[in-house]
Amino acid sequence: MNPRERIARRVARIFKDGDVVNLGIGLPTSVANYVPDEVHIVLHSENGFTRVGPAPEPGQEDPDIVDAGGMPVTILPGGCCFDSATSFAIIRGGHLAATVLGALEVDQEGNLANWMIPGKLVPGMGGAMDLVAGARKVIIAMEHVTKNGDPKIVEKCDLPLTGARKVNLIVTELGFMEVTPDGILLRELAPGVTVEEIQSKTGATLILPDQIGVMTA
Amino acid sequence: MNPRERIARRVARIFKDGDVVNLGIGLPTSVANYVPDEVHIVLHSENGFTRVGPAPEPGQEDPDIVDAGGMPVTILPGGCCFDSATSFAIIRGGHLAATVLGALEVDQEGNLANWMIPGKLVPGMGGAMDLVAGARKVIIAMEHVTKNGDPKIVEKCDLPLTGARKVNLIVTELGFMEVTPDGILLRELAPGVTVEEIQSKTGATLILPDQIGVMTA
Amino acid sequence: MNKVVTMAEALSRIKNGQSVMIGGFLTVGTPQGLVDAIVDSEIGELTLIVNDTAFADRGVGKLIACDKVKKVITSHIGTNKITGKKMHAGEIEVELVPQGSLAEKIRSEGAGLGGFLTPTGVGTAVEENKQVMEFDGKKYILERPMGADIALIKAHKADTSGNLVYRRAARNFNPLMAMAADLVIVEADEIVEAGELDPDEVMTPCVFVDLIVRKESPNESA
Amino acid sequence: MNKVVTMAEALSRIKNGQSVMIGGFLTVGTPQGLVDAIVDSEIGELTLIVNDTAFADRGVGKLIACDKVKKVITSHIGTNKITGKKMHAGEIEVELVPQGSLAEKIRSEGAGLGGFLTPTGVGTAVEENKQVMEFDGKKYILERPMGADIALIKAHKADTSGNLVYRRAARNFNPLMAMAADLVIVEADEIVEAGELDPDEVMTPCVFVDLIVRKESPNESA
Repeated sequence: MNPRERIARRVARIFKDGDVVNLGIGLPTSVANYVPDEVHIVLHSENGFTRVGPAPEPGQEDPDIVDAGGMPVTILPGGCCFDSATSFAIIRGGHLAATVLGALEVDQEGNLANWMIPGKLVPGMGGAMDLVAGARKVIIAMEHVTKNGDPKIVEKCDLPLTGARKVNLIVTELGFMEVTPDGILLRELAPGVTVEEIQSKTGATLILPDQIGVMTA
Repeated sequence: MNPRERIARRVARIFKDGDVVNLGIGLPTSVANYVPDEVHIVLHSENGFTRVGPAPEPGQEDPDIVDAGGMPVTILPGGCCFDSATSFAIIRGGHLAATVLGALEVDQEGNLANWMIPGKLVPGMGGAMDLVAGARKVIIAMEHVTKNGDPKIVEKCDLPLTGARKVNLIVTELGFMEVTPDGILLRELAPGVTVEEIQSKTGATLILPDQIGVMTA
Repeated sequence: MNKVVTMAEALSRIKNGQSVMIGGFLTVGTPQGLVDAIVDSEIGELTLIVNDTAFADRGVGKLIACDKVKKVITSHIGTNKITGKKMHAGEIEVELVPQGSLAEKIRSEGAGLGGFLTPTGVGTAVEENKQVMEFDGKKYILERPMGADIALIKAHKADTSGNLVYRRAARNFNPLMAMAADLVIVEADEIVEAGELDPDEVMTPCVFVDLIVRKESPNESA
Repeated sequence: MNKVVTMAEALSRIKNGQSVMIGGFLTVGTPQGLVDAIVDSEIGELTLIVNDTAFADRGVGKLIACDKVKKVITSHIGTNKITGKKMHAGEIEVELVPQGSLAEKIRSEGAGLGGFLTPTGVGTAVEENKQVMEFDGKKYILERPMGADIALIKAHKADTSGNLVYRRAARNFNPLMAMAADLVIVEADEIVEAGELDPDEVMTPCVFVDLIVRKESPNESA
């Protein structure tokens, strides 16, 4: 299984039946493919509708129904549309059980940086700052290290923050971690990954519980 | 012509074609009956719709279509419905050309009192404070004196205010007045009314222009 | 997820002493079945958040007439003589809020805001004990958000997942209150299956709604 | 009052150097006919207020690519490489605002509020030079309202008096911007007579709308 699928599959098992969830662009979007059949979540798209469905059959695209990344999607039965103020009222008002986002950096205090690299890449925050501020649970889904092999989980973020002390869970291809008041707790390790390996690729000291679970896919 | 009809008829001639207008309960509501045929105004009802129409034929009442006083009305073609937040966004956001309200007291600074008499009558402000704060023009339509013959136009309001320095025009059965930075300017007198009479029934000194018009009905 | 329950189930979720927002303007858009069920219940000591207190024998006013309410936050009590009487007798606390500020305070809670600045009430008793801020020579009162334990909502149509449609002037405070309470209970004239409402027709998204009861027809309640 | 005008009439009301809000999310819900008319006009030096700068060759992004814009206030520029290039070259000023705060700032202007308190951006660069207030241990940024000289709106249906209906995700910022500009110009797929829309179907009340142009079909524009 490729790393990104492993991450998406683990995130997909976090949700409870009835949860309203917003998935960020990229890897987080793929989480929707792996939600267990018995768990019915309501996917919220910040550009203005609920119950995001799968991509339509080729030729069946509706130009007015795309996700926040501009990709053609569908609206499932029971979905509805709203303006951007209502969409962000849902986000900011605590009506989302969870949001899943990628990260450039996340640190042991739960700080998140994912919207700009000064002098290099400034795409803008889009809806990310609102999602981080408003969702009841902030889940980071990302590959554990950068393309250069540098840790993305650090003691203290260097990059400009998207939100301060808001991250709850971090899922990478190596493990499943929880941000606690004391630091980052390693709850599960992916099969074949050792504590030494994940720690060596992490910029913050991981807290090790008595029992570390297996991060099944 | 009775005094209230004279007042309503004069107020009705203030509006321009296309004006969006909110009329208060009571005498102000009757203004709608006298708007000239060539002037098309859009009546806003703060309980949530535009293009308030006349009362329906007996037996044709729709229980969901009443004005802000609870009286059965109709919605004219081109009308639409909205929630209370949008309704007051229209009011507060300067989207009303005018509001017409009654008064307990109005003073020469343009202060208005019309929502309570301490220890006696406390109906509440309803939407009046928002209307006074938000409408581009605040028009007071009322009988010139109280039932006891006391002036309602005064130097300084005694009663708790609905809005501070917001009144633009005052129309009574005796005359048509404008609140200016210098005080209340008498622009028109009703037929047969003298300056002496209106001044004697007014608690503030009226400013007299060179030419005082006739307040035709 | 089917959110439709019986009136008894819905009622069992409302507790003594809770704060309850109820939609409606006078009697239009009031979930009268839910109100009447509370009237007939043991529930009391409520803090009511309503646009107005309607009439002593109709609308939310019945709750005040039958002593279910210790405090009411509202914009207007003039149509219900019993509210004024009880207020003057010290039997009920009344907090008056301008209608637009009340609507916006409720929306503000639902939208996760910490409050808003409004010109409404500047220079009046409404600004007492509140922060006033000035920008570009214009003064604003800082109004804080207002939520509740329970919201009782009247919809024209609901689907089983909680999407709502209102009708004409019965919309009023309902969509706002549906955003601002911990538990949102809807009384609907008509309940349809999820998917039967067009996505553009829905006025309150299902994400705000917890429970739905069907309005009883006069026949059923007899 | 019939608000329908020609594209030329609408365009004549937009002046050099004005601030212009344009609805749309990427290209969905963008009034592309109005955007293209500005691209082909002498109008320039605009301050643009948009959710995102779309693409260099589609959506509002064309205005940036063809040098019509001196400043853009937006939440995201990542899809339009030219925006970033011009920003780094100092040819365009970019002000980034969180998407929810941008929506709420525009609504705030339209609703006559002086601003609002939001938790979004607390502890980030967004709070620089802004007032931060704390209530019950939670911090909020005071965001001020944002209006514009002109709003360009895309509707699915309009009636001749200016009531608007949007479709699916093409709603986005359109209803908010329609409240917040001195002059509101709508491009509609379809225009019907006043009275043909059901009062409950309307999403933007006519009171916000000044002018309506009909979207040209590919045939007509050829």
